Amino acid sequence: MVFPAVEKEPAMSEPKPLSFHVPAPAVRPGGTPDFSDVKISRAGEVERPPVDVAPEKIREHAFRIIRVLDRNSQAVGPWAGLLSDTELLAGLRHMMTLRAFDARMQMAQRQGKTSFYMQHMGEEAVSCAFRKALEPGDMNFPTYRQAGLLIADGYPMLDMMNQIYSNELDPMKGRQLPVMYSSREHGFFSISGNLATQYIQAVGWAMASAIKGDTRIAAGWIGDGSTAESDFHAALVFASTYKAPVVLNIVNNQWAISTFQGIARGGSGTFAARGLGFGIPALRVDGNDYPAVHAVAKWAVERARRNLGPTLVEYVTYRVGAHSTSDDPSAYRPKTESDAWPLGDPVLRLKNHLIVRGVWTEERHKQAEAEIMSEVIAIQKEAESHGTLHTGPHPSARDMFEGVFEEMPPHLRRQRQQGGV
Amino acid sequence: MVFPAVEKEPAMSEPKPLSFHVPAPAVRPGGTPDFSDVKISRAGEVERPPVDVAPEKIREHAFRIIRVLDRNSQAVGPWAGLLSDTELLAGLRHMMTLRAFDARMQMAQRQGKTSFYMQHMGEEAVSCAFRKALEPGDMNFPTYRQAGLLIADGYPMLDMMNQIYSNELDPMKGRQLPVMYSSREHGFFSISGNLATQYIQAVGWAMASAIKGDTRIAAGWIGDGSTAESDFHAALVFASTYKAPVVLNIVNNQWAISTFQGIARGGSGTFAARGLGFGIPALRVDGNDYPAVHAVAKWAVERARRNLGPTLVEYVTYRVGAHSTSDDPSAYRPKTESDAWPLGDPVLRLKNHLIVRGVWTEERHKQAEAEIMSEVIAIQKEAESHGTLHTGPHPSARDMFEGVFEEMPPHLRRQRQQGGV
Amino acid sequence: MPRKTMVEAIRDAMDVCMQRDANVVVFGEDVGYFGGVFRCTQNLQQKYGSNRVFDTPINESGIVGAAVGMAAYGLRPCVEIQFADYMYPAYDQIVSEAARLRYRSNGQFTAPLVVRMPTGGGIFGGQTHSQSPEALFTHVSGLKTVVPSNPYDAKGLLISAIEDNDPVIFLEPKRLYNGPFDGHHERPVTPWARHPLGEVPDGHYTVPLGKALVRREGAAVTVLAYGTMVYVAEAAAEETGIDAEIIDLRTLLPYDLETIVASVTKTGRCVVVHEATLTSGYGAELSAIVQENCFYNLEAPVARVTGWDTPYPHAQEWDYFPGPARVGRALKAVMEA
Amino acid sequence: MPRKTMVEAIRDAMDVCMQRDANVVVFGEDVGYFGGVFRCTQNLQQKYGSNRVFDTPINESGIVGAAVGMAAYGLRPCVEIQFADYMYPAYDQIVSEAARLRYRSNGQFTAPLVVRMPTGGGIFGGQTHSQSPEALFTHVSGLKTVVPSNPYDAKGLLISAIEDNDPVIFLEPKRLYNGPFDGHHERPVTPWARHPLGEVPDGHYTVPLGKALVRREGAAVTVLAYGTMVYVAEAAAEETGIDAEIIDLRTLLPYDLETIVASVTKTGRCVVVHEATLTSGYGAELSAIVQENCFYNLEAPVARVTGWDTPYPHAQEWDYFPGPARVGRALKAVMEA
Ligand SMILES: Cc1ncc(C[n+]2csc(CCOP(=O)(O)OP(=O)(O)O)c2C)c(N)n1
Ligand SMILES: Cc1ncc(C[n+]2csc(CCOP(=O)(O)OP(=O)(O)O)c2C)c(N)n1
Ligand SMILES: [Mg+2]
Ligand SMILES: [Mg+2]
Repeated sequence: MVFPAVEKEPAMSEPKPLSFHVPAPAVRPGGTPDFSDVKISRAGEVERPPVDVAPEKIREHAFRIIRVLDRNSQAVGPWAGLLSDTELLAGLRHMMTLRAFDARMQMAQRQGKTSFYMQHMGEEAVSCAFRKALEPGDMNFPTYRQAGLLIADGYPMLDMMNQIYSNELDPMKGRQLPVMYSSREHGFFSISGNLATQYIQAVGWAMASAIKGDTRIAAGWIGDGSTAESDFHAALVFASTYKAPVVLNIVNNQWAISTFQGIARGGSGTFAARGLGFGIPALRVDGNDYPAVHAVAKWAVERARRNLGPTLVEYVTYRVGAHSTSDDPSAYRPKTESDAWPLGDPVLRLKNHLIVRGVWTEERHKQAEAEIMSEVIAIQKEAESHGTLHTGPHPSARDMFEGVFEEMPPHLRRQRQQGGV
Repeated sequence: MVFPAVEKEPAMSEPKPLSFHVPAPAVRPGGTPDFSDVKISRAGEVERPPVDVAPEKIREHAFRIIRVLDRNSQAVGPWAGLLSDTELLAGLRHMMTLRAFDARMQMAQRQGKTSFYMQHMGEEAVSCAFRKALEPGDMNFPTYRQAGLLIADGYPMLDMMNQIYSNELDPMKGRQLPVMYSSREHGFFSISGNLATQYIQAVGWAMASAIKGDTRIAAGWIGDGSTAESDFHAALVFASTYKAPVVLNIVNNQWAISTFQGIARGGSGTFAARGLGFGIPALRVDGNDYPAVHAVAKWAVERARRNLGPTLVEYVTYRVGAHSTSDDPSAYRPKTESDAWPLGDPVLRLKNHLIVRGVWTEERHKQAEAEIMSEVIAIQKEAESHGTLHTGPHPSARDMFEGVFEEMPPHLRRQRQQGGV
Repeated sequence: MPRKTMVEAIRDAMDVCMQRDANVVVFGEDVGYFGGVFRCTQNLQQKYGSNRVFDTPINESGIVGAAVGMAAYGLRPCVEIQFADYMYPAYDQIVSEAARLRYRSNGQFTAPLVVRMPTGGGIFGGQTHSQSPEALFTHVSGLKTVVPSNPYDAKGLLISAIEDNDPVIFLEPKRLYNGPFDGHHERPVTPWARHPLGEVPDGHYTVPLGKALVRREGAAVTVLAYGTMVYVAEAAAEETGIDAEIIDLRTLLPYDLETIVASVTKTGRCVVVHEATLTSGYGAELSAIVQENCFYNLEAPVARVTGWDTPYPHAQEWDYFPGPARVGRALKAVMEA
Repeated sequence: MPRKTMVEAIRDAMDVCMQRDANVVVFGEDVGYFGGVFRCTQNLQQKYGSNRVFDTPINESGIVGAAVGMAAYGLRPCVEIQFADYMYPAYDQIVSEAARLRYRSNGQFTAPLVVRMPTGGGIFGGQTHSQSPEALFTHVSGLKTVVPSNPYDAKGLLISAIEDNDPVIFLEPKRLYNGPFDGHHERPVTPWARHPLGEVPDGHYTVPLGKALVRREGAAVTVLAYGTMVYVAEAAAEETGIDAEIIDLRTLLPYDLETIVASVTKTGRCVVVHEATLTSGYGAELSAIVQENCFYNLEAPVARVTGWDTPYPHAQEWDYFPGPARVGRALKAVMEA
């Protein structure tokens, strides 16, 4: 053979044993909450690029936090000033309504009136402010923690409660879990319950709108933990390839049931950073800052509407409550962690801003709280008059057999007969 | 109510209709090949960071191409100089062997001796050079286009051919397709055929090694088109979170069957860029440049071995042949596209480099070509003496029933009896 | 009447639907410019533009997930999974999303989409190009599952599927693309051009979902088959001389109980055949419903002839494939029982 | 003997295996620090460290895919999918990878892993916390599928599964975690502490895979059941006074044909019960094998009582769940047939 033999290389000096790395949160129950690793930009600090900016020009936006409301409850910087007083007051009302609704439904579940509930405590600004950046006809593909989209759009709370109670007026006929709402009219796609599956569906819906030369856009929603799911990738790949007119929202509320965000995020620094690998502009925003959420949402929505393609938005917020009524967070995080959360409470922050603006007072706030609560209670009474999961009346067993297909096929008709309904 | 009514905003000026964007390659059959959009760094130009560099410091590496061999066939720059003449000559021999092997097996398929074959033409440097950066015990999770890993590690070509022919000596007993090799001994994990599934398995294997305090590392392999698969995401998420000692290789040969790389890549610029969203260092390398591939592989392997975590490496190369024997690329790309490919041919480039180094000549190359071909033909004859798919003998029907489980369960024993074997 | 291969018939079905309904869109891996690895979508992009016929990234979950979103918007996506063996990454989108969307949203949103996929063996495709996963769909409430066995049906059923308002899984026996195949792999291939079922009318017609067809009348034993196995069963009947009635199911869900029961009531015997592995295959359901509905007519146990419970092998293709000899043995056994 | 809930028994099995074999590792969503949403892995991380018990990102394909890689390396991963309803994203890794690895590599690489998942209904979990997807596993060659019905079996079977050298799908009927459940949802829950099968020996013991158990002897009719339905069947037998022989299958694949055939041969009648939807459910396979093997002994058609062919509803949980009344009606019908 014409090739010389390769002499055996001297053995590499014995490498050290590998070790396994599992990220862990800074503090566990018993410890003192510590968010000192959360890097928070000053309000007004992060620049507002033109909507047609080249994605690679704003890579650093994926590592900062766009904020409008400062410590003194003033709205500052390039993202401020989009909303009128009346609009801000409406935003406050939506958030307060969602909070009151949550409180009542949480309690109703504890009373055995339904099987399950999931609240939004601390995250109200995200869905309430986002909804106001959309136009009628746009479509959200929400998770179970965006009921603010419905409330801020005026979906009847009675319908929400009827579904939560699976009662005789349940718009989903008792088939779907509580909180897994659906309203085509209000641009709220049927929630699945399987994480991340709907992110790519949002992209598909947006592609369809582009295919048809429509002007409507879509918004996908996902939690921090769920960005780890593979359909997140499918969504980003398709959105990037087809420049779909979609806003891809990540609600980073720091927790995925018991798992802190570091498990899903790994070494990326932020969730917004995931966009960098796709050439998708990625912004982070203070999710507890109503005007900031709205302004960033508007920016992203405008990009989509102008056919400039997808935008990834990470809302930095905190899940103050339990994951769901099946969960007790004191088992995995300090009880007082939410108090230490550096971005505060979205309702309080907007309230204070409105007071500073001179259009709101502590007294009116108290009064509004009471009014909202009694409205919610009145609706709840009405809903309960149509039944709860515990007491009924419910949608019928007949309803259970309907709607699997447009027309009931013979085998299902036979089964319904067997079932005696 | 205490809140003022929101006045209806004046309707936004009617937006323009959206339009749908589908990426298309610059040229199709009939056109003149054009790679002017492929940005190619000069040889020696891209810096060589220390292996413990912070990923965010080398983001730009994801958009450039590490190259060693320049136009004059000299090895230049910070990534040059790792391999001795003998090692380079061995590399040349491996690539030439793979090419000869491919030629014969491609022809054998055309002659009906097997069902299917996939060649490596143009991509030989990637797997041949990578293998030499690994240590014994390390594990590759290859795709169907990395047979160079086996050839460069001395796996018997006879076994490869026996499998391709599904003959009586087929090490996989006729159960697996041709080219879907497996060799634990040679650090070559059983190829699945389902795209991307093995990328996350490589991460799992690497995690296991770290869990056990072992020193062995893993390498995952994927094609440009297959990075779109969801398991690619699973792999990057897990690798990023657990800092797994794994090298994640992307072989960008510009095509996924008939689909040009723009469909999978979307707006990201490069495939290496996918790593940016995970805080995983990402490098691109000239995949047709043997010393460059080897140097980058060494760098990534060292990172893994020193427990510094995963590295993503994109090998920029070109699939000169058809996707497989079932495919005819002239239906979707210009016939002469491969001639226009700006990174040349890996065998030719290494050959010329060795000539420039004074350790090789045109004559010796011709002689080596002839010698290698006659060796391959001799082995092929031997393999064929044990059967081909067309003529047999094959592994038996009994073999078909074995190995589904460690022990054959009763229902399968009954089926085997029914099958009369 | 024009003769078409099954590939041409399938393409024609999409063409007809795209012509009639601007909401029909077609996409998948390699289906755009190239026209699909089996060429089922050839020239459709040229004809309808890349707005309606386009290549996708290699992500089956993305293909079906995007289709669900598009269908909810109002389009009628007809997507291709390159091989049924590669549908697993899309299984969640099919099972958890497409199949349940109408139900869980009480009809507010629906998923009128078709997922086409080449299925079955006989082409030396090994483990990853030969599978028959129909039972994984028939178990899922909310899906319809179709398996045509010839060009005429393929076109008519695919048009029905595209026009259907629910998600349809459309399994194309790839061994039949170019001609019928009775399992006699050693014999030359008959092209569809020489087979009466290769006659495919131009333009729009439908074959209804949920209706089986008696392909061969007989009095002695009923054979329940679909796809490639229809021809294998025919060959077995010819070769054994047994007067078998062969039913081509065509739609596996909803299935045509009436036709099945009428035949077995008449013959008193039943053999179920399919390529998929035995255990928990669709044949189990057929066997169960036959004995539930025809128990007192049965003169022998319902027999199943299927692929073995192993992954699909490469070299042993013809040991695995339930060819006419095995089906013939089962027919005889059932007649003698 | 110590009494344990099923959750405790399952945890104990993992504990015993981790103690004996340093290669056993446990991971999944929320299984690390928190110990799992059903607390099946509680305290294991504390005991064995986060090197061996850890939380994962929410990616089921990643969980099983990483487990396949680890198993190929030499570990014995025992992973949790939070609900069986969420296994679909992992289905490809289970079917195409874990199940076929030994076969396709001719034994060079194997996948000795266990995928645990809570399954079944009865907890008002709606469409996404109630499914019983066992038939989707029993159709796949290369997988073993286990469904325990009580703490004793759960521990013994899980130890067998972890020690097995092939991939095992371990389905845990979540409605049984805290006590047996016979479908009488209006009655108070019996805890395992008051049930003899709550007696769980300490330390290592196994219940072999592939062996069924006659839970109740009887002469009139055989009931084939597993998981929660074992108790429903018992209640139905008591309430109808029918002398039913109830077989708890325990392992669905490989199944225990001998025990099944012996019983049906004796009784001449058979009712198959499961929670999963009817069509192409595992009951179809049971029905098929019973009539294939006991045809001449059968005095009535094999009947199936199952969940309906709809997604699992929320409000209509007890209309959907095949409770003792429905099973009782089937028993009577079979006796009268
Ligand atoms: C595919 C799938 N896997 C697992 C679950 C169970 N699960 C429900 S919510 C949840 C955590 C989600 O966390 P995150 O995405 O951060 O959303 P958040 O609840 O914080 O809003 C998990 C694991 C599921 N619903 N679907
Ligand atoms: C899950 C899955 N989907 C589809 C296929 C069919 N298929 C085989 S190779 C291929 C193209 C892969 O392209 P790329 O990843 O670029 O690798 P290359 O062939 O260029 O090396 C496709 C679509 C498959 N094998 N597996
Ligand atoms: Mg979260
Ligand atoms: Mg490629």
